Amino acid sequence: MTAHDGEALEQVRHHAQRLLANIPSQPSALRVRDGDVALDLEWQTDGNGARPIESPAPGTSDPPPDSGTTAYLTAPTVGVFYRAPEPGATPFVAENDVVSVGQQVGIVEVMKLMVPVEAEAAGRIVKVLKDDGEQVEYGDQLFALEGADAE
Amino acid sequence: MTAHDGEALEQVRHHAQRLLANIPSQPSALRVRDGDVALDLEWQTDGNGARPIESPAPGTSDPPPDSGTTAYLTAPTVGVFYRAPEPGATPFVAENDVVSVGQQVGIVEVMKLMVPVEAEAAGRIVKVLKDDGEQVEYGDQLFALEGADAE
Amino acid sequence: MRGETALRKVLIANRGEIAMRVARACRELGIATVAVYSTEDRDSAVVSYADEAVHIGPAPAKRSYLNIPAIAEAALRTGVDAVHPGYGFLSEDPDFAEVCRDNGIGYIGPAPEVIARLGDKTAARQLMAEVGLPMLPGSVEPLQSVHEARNLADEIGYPVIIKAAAGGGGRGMCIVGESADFADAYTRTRSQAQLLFGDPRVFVERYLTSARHVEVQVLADGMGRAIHLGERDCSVQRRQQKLLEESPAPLLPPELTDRMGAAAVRGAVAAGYLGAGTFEFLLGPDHEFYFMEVNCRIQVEHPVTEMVTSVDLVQEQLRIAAGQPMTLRQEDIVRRGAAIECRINAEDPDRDFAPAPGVLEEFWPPAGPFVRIDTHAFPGYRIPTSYDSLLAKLLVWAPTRPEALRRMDRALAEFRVSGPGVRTTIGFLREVISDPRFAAAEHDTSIVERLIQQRQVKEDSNVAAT
Amino acid sequence: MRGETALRKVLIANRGEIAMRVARACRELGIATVAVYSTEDRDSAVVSYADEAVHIGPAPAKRSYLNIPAIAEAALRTGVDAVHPGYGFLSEDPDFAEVCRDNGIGYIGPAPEVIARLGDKTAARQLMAEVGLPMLPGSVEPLQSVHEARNLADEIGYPVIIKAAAGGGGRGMCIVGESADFADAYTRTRSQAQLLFGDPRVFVERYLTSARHVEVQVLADGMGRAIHLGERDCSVQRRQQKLLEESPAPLLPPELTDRMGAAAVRGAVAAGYLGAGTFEFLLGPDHEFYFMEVNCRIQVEHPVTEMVTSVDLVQEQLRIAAGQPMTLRQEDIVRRGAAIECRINAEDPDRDFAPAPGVLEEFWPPAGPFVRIDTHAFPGYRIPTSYDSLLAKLLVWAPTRPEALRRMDRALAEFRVSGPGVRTTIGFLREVISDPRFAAAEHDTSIVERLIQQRQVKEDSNVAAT
Repeated sequence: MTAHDGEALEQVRHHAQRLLANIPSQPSALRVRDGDVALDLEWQTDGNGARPIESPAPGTSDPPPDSGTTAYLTAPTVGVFYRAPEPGATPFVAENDVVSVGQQVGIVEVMKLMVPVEAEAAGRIVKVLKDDGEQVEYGDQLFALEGADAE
Repeated sequence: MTAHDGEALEQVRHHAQRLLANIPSQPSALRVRDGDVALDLEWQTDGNGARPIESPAPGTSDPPPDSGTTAYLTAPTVGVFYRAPEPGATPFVAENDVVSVGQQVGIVEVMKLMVPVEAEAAGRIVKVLKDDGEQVEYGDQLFALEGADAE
Repeated sequence: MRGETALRKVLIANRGEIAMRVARACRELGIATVAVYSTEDRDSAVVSYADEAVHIGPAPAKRSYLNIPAIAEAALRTGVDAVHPGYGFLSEDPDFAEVCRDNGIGYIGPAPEVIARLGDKTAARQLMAEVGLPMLPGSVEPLQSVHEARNLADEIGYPVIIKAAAGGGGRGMCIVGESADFADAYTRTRSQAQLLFGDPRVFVERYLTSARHVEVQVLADGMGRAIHLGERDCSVQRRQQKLLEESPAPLLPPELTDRMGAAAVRGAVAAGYLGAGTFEFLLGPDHEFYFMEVNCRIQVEHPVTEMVTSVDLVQEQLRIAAGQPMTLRQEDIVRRGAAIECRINAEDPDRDFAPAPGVLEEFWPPAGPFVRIDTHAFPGYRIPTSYDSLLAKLLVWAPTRPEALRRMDRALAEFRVSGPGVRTTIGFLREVISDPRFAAAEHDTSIVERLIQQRQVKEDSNVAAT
Repeated sequence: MRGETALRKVLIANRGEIAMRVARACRELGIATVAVYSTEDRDSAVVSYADEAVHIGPAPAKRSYLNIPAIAEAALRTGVDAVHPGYGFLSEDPDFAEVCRDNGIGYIGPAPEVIARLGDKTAARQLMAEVGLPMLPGSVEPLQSVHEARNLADEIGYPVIIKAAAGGGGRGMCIVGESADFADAYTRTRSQAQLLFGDPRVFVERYLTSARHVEVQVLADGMGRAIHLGERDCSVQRRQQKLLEESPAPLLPPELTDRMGAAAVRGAVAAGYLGAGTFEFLLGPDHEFYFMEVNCRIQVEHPVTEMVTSVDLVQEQLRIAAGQPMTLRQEDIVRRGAAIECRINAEDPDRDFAPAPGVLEEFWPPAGPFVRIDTHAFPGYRIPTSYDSLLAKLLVWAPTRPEALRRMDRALAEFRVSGPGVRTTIGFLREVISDPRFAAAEHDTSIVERLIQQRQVKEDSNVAAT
């Protein structure tokens, strides 16, 4: 148990506090571990539950936005991307829709967990980049957004 | 006998011809070998014998000349540098002397072989850089020369 | 994973040098590989080395290398036969092993029940005590009250150590020097255990003041066959972090290490162990040894054993996981010479071993006879800040320990690592191996603290002198 | 060098990877080192690695690494106890060994008389025939006339080979297929021998059309003790240049290699050999072996033997040269598993293996389990044009030859070398080890020519297709 012990308990606590401060909805469970440093948070994933908002990853393997005003909504986990709450239903969003921060725009299913995709930025959807049912990896671009941040 | 055999006989011959073309005095012996590539030339080392003039080494560990007109006469071999033909005798050259190409300016003794140091360039000696009896390595600067090449 | 006769494709649920180690073993066995990586590791060596790579999450390990659903999803999507957990991260998490099993993904390691049982200090102690492994005097069952606990401690004699049943890696433990201090320490350790592990159970045992950390490598095929591959001495530690490991453990009579090996094999069979595992023992100055815990994974220091036994432990893991019966027998294990491993960490020994990462402008490991390097770093590599600071493992082999120490010193001296902000443990490790008490193998687990104090004394006197 | 019990300082009269190899062995034994270097090697690895360095001459080897007075002067000036000649250059020059002896400088190798005798093919053949080493049917004494020579050739049966007595390394030899061609070839080989070696003597022997090159490593302490360390198969050659070596020689019965080893030991004792040496044999398809020559030096491929025997041959050279009696006995030499060496040369296999030097922008050798690298190169190194093109030796070990081949393939695939104009043999070596006949060990010394022809055929058909 000695290989990955570099981070001390203080750090874990500190991270827990920071993480909690950034989470809009109250988790249903919080567990701090120290064996190889874990920090578990759980939510009721009833489809409406929030998921933790992470600050955008410092960089992904995808190309940077090609224009100053284009942003991307990305996959919050590896999994299968769904545009609608269930087969045959109306997609959460379509091209030209205007989305606001926190609005659900899709689902990524990972090991039967339905992880909602929520807009991390507001704007108008100019392109849907992944099809319904398509496999995605973490950070894959799902929607291209044009800035409506000022509204 | 396979490690260093890359150079073929033709190359050895070619080098021998080039070398001979650059040597002012006829050697007393020439031997071409091929086992690990050798090319022996011998001269009568009676103090007046010539030694092969090599084109200047492509670079040495010494700093480059600090002025455009300063050249250096360097040691033709590792050994002990002598400024005079024998102990107590007048040095071959002194500061402010003007030397011509091929003129003997010193001796380097290596394993009891007396290798004459001959000027590879003409000019006026502005500084003697090694003392009589000092140990030198190949390429060490012995004399600084200021250009009298035009004469 | 049982019943198969070969693995065709393996997912490596790890990063760093061990991910490269597993990928190399797979390639040598003709097994295709899938790397998983966090955003911070997207330019890592294993991502380009593996046949496929899946981006499983952002830099924080919780959302990538500890993210069970993401890794399981990657494994199912890429159609691997099995997952190699490496060390650290999910390597001893029974939940992960169980998720793999439930989804028909092979797990390269023991069954989840075995991991769970051996991961519980109390359960492991009970099991090992039953098959006769020597225990430090103390409680086998968790203690029920402070009264019971202090009576036991008084009986054992001080110093004693109070340990969390769910603990590990040096956390959740407390050394008590005398009876008067016991009650406070007991209450404090229980609260800490509850906070750290969600489990307040503790037990008490004799504390050895001058002990060595000696562990035994085992391989078991889950069909009742288990062998040991000798011991490793890991006494050079700083705050439970190993810095240097070696095999054989110096100055131990073969009769003793044989007994330790036999004890480990007995324990492995009793636990129904499968794969590569390690039995950790504490060894007193009187050469009595005591069971500590079982590590249900390949360890950082496994190459030390590979160099003295010539057995490729990761290949053996893969063969066993493929359900192949183990062909190695105990009598095939011939141990020759001495091997030492130094962990080259990106840490600053002058600043309390604080991580000192950065971009490696220069990274040129040593080479030549009887030297081995395991690393994921390369010139231009940016050391990530989210994970541990292990940069490379440097190993040497020689016929004898003194020769191995000289070889290690020449190899450490060859190692060139530099970059803005980058500091390493290379210089400190050279101090360790040139320490007279270490060279004479008279050291114990206090060696690193002693050397750090010597450095500080030297520094202070240098400051005073100027 | 006899009578001393330890060396304090050694001059390394060589360059490249072997200079690094010797410097490492010295450092491990606590021996100070002196490097000598030509102008072209002034930024070489060994110059900064050694404790001292002497600039002995310009780039051409004749005036630097073959310059006996300059090297002797450097040795005397720096006060070394002995000189290590490495391989190539002055390593088998009896004059150099004699100059060392005359000046009280130890020479790490046999006495000059032994080097001279074994370097003369005729003298060596005579000596080895006397102690019962098997010879190819042919002349032991040099031939006196074309008449005598042709009679002998007719008697032996064609094809025969005419060899210069003073020759070596594939120069000064000629294969004759039938009697009618003999006289011309005889006259031509004599003239060539005179030109190349200053010695027109030639002899004639049977030419084996499908032979393997198998050599035996010996160590002798000059006090009558000699041992062998098994054989190496060096059949993968291109124009007498070895590209890949391995031990054991595949598919040979141990009884045969034992006999070859015993023959080499007998020869070493008869010659009064001292230090590390190699007996080269040709091995026919019928498993009959024939003495070829003795190499009076450490060889490029010595690490192959080090990996299967765990003996450090360069350290043994240094111990023997220090006059220490050899403690290794024949029964201590236990050979385990299989080792392979690949020579990574800066050559272009697509242009007839022409040297392809340049500056190494990228140079990242493989690592991990059971891999060894010996190299003088590093990122940013400028490959000199004056010397051979050996850039690195890559070795692997595994329990069996098929496993070693797979490991070598993964290691070759990891090796990253690039720079403007730089080409290497890495890709070609991967073709060699994946060749079905090589993998089945059914190859002989013609393997490289066959693979080159296959490449050309493939290229031609590619060109035709486009």
